[in-house]
Amino acid sequence: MNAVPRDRVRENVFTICPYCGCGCGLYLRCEGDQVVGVLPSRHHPVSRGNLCVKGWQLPEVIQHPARLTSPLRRKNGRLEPVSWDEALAYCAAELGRIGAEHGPEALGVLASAKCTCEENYLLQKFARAVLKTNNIDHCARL
Amino acid sequence: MTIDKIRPGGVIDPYLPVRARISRIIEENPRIRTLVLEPLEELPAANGARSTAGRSSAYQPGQFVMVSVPHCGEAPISLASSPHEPELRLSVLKVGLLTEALHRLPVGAEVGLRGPYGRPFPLADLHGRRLLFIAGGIGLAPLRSVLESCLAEPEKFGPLTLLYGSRTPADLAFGEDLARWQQSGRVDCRLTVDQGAPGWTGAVGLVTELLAELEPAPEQTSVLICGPPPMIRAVCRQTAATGIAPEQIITTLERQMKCGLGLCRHCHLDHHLVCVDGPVYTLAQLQQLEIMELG
Amino acid sequence: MSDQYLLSRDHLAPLLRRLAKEYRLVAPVRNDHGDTMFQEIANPVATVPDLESQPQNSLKDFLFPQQEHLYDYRLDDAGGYHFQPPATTTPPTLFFGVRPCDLNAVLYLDVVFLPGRRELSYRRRRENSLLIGLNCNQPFADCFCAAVNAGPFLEEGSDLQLTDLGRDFLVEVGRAGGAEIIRRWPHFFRSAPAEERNRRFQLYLEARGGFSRQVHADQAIKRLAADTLPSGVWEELATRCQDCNGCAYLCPTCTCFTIVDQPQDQHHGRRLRLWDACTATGFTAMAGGHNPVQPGKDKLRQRFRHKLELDVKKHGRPSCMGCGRCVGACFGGADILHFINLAGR
Amino acid sequence: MAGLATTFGSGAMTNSINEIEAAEVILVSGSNTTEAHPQVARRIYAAKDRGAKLIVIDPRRTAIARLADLHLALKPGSDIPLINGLMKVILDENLADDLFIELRTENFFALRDYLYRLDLAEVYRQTGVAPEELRRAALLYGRAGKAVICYCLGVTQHVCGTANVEVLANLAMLTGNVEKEDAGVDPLRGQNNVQGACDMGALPGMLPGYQPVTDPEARQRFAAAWGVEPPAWPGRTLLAMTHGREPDSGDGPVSKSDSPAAKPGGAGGADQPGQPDPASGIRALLIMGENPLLSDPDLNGVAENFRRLDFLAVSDIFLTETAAQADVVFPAACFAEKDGCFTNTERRVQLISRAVAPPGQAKSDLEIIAALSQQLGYPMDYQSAAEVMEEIALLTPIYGGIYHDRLAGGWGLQWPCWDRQHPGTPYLHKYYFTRGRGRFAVAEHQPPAESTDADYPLLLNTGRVYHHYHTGSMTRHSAILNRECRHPLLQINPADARARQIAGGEAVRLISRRGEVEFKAELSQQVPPGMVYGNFHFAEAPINQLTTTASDRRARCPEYKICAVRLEKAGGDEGRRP
Repeated sequence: MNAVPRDRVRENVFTICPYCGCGCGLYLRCEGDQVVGVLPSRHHPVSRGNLCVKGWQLPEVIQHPARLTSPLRRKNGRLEPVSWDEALAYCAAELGRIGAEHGPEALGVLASAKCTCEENYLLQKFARAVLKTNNIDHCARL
Repeated sequence: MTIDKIRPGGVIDPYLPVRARISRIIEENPRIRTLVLEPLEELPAANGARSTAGRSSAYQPGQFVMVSVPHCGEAPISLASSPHEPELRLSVLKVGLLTEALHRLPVGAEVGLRGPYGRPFPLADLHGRRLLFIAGGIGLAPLRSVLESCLAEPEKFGPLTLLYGSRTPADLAFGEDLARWQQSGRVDCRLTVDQGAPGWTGAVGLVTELLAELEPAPEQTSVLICGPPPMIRAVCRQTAATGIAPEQIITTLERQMKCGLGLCRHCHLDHHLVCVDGPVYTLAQLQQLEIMELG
Repeated sequence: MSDQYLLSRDHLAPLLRRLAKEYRLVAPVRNDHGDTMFQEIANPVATVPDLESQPQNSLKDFLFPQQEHLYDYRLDDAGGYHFQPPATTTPPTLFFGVRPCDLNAVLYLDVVFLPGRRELSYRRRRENSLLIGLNCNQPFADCFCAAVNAGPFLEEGSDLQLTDLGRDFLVEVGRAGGAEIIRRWPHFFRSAPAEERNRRFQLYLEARGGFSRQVHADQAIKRLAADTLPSGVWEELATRCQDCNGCAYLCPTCTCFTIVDQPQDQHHGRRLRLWDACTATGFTAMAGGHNPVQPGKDKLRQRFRHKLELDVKKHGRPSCMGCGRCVGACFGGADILHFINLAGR
Repeated sequence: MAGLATTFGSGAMTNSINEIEAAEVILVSGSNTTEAHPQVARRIYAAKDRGAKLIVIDPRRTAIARLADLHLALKPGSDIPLINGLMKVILDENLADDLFIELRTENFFALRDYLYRLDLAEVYRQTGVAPEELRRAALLYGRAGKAVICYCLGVTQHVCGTANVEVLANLAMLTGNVEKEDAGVDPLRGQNNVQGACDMGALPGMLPGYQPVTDPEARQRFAAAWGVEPPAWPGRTLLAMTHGREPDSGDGPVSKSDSPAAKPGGAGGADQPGQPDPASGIRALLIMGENPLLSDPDLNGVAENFRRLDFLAVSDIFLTETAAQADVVFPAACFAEKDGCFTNTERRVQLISRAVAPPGQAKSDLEIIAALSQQLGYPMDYQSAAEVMEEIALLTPIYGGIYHDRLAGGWGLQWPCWDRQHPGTPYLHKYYFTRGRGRFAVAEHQPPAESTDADYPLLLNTGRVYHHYHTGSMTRHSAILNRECRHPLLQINPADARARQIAGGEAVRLISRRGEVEFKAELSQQVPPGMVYGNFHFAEAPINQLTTTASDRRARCPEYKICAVRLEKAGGDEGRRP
């Protein structure tokens, strides 16, 4: 997934602002694998050449060193880095166990108004087809 | 001390801090502490500011350093020590995240330093004059640097008077220094507090009231002021009214600063940038500027 | 600019391809969305520079980027506090198709950043760059460079300066880097006959006449200097400003910045330099809460005074180059053109 | 958005953002537009500069209210009588669009009969808006050729939120301000992809494209694609999951109209075979990119419920308050590190593209979900987000023509977009409403769930601030945004502050029936006497410890905008009651 053609210069990458529902079109200015700036799209129907202060400050946040970089699992009360394999297997086993013991209605899934459509689609599919519950919602109203 | 730290290859990087270790801490009052610092790195030659006196005298009273505090970034802090003293001192009032973090650091911890920056007090111009120091709270820090310099070369200056105001007796900072100056008999120290407290026998009232009691000789006196903006405003007005020339009324300003180099523009003041054009100004200069302190 | 040559339009792409072998070539490129931006052209044959539109970004994005990684810092267990600059490489860069406003903006950045060796990264990037300018035969929609003497033609400051004559470009040699290009690749150029030089002047006059609106920047500058602005200007602007910082970030000459630390964990973090804006309330506020600038009314005052009054006093010319990027971008309509209009009321 | 579903048949902005600029009259209700939707405010500024009139309905005197030609500072929670009052004046003045009503709507007579009986003096008493102001607003709106209504969470986050929306829809239909360009009813969605998350069926009662899970045909379509049939009964709503129980609803009649649309979510009665007992609790939660431990109402209730969970898994980009409580945390890629689509408030489905690699071992949520699914024996072998979108297009009629290759290089497509040839839909309800005819829904005043009393004499209103977004997990990591807005401030009217001897900048404690939180006082005329206002972005002052879970019966939207509180100086205990 996320196969990116690396054969061309990806200096100004067009994308959509992840903040409010306005959905401004913007360019992330990249130097190598670093985001070094942001530029509003001049012709985008919403951004029309400008962003609000939150959008303008995006580069500060995207590659903030405090980002999570490793899966974590609670061991002896503390979250500790573990491998993806361990984290995924543990999560799947727990969801499977609780679903089997208490029925699918004991499982709940919260999707996100900040994630993509595809991710939300896949998560509700996961809830409905894999976990077999309609217990899926997100904070649309918050 | 020096302006720049040199990167390998001889390139000067003006933003790179020098490491300095806290060797001693003086708790001046519950909100002010003085950090005595020991620079840990070989300091390359300063850009012309080094005096012939030798060792760490490349800074002058009134200048400031940009202090790096782990995870908090940098802030400008006036040097409270005199270049004539063997050690580097910073006195810090707890006002925000960075200064609160400075107040949590133990002896042995390190901070980063860049500088010194800014225009100092014009000591050479003050030779032979009576000096009246007027300070409030943490404002004594930069004036302490001047006072110690004057005391190191007593022959160059006239009589020294210090008026120092605090909110309460418990807030009186720089107690060690005040006691030493008083005992030396060479500084006429007069203290006042806004609100008295049991056991306080000294003056109660604003520093301007102490000033009213003095009768400075306007022709021979220079005034050095540092304190909160309302105090600066009141004292400037009052000293000017006694007939002291605005060129002889000198103060130092506090501003937000990020670079110290005259670039980032946080300290803009009309066409000045306080980090390079100040922070020390005479009243005559300030009257040409549009400025909060004179409100 | 003395030496003048002609470069056939047909030879432009081959010249750029030649230059791209030696330099990182940066030029305006129009993308699939119809937006034009300065960006690197890896293959000048496949990607043709867009010389018809005004690029959205200026060279500030390259010479003084929005975010710059200054250091990584590390705290050791003994209390030690170490700073390590990240490894940097600065490829020699050729900026092609730079309009007079943007070129003048670079000259202004030079005045700000180069003296006194206060600034490493700008100097490094600038010393590794060549500027090939392009005069504007037609002003773009929001431009007013003529009103602030920053265009539409450039008299000096670039390495080579191009004027579009139709079939050919007139090439004027400016700084040493330009002469070097002519010397190394003379076969692309032929000397310009006098009538082509005259055409340049004709085009200049036509371009000056091509501005669609009257912008009385000189009036605003005069009134700022004399402190005779109509009353209520700052108040009106303040109610319109929405604190987006966009005008400063889009501006090719705004250089306000801040330096911040980003903690990673207890022992690590990084220090960044970021663009900042003098219109932001927190720009001047001090830790204790004092703010020497009144947040409401004076919000935009520093910005316009700096551009049109303080820099005139200090450098003899306004630091607004009339590129018009902030015009129309403002959420509430408080851009510099709006100010100039209000000031002239 | 249930209110627009019952009246128009589609719960989304009827216009595009740019159309607002061309409206003659803009009515903004319950939206702090300049701070929460700056790009919409930009259009309002432009419209004003062209001579458009602006009416703002908000108890607070926000920046947009100060810009307004007419600011109706209603009493909190009195939206329904206010709009009913506007409609009565419009009817009385013969400003209704009879032809539109006749051709395009139904149930008008019920509304007309109700409005005939409505007493404007009673409206004044309930709303606090003077009759002449009401009249001016009604004439402005009623006479406009093209009028736009923009509303936001100030309308929906009430126990009567659905009915609040319905009356706004009534107002638009009454004057024929739907069906055309530059006129309509526009809910401003607060989050970047809240529209998309709803469209994609991240809802307990809806499959993608608002196909009810209770519809056997819809379930069959998905069963054919997925190989598994989705459960037939609606699942639990967000608050039911985060609180471990269904939230309280407001009492009393919400709406006189029967609600023909399927109930969105809701536990419902256990009347279907195989449906589990709704009282049995949630034991495991999987959370993707949400932070309920800061965003949900009555946080103490959420925290208590989370402690009871057997298992909590969280995927996020920072270690949020919620992630810190999890048993397993997945590091997720942020928007700049993945491909996919966001659907904005004007239904515009837009492509985001990966600019840089995720930090360390972080992966996109798409990869995380697929990997989890694989582990649970249901392979999801999508090669890309584009391939997921192809499946969405197949199963979701309103996204039927939306493919990544169509979105690339353009400005996205506004749904409904039925097939590859369809150009998308800039404004809705042209020629016919989604549900056929627009339906007038009669609604009466419903008081807030909590009212003030001697112990809790003030009303708390909550919302966003310009410099921060949601729970601040991103914006609070920006030094510049934090510098501009670092402290959790509580806006207090100077009169209320004076009565409690509170000075600006002083630490204050705010107490509701559910908890207490400390803030810095900001004395401001923006809030009327009797109201305080705070933001929910700050983990150090989690204002949602105070808010109530009382929710709209139909939309399950909690009443964030009103709860009863008491205000004290934080220093001493004076004035503290047992």
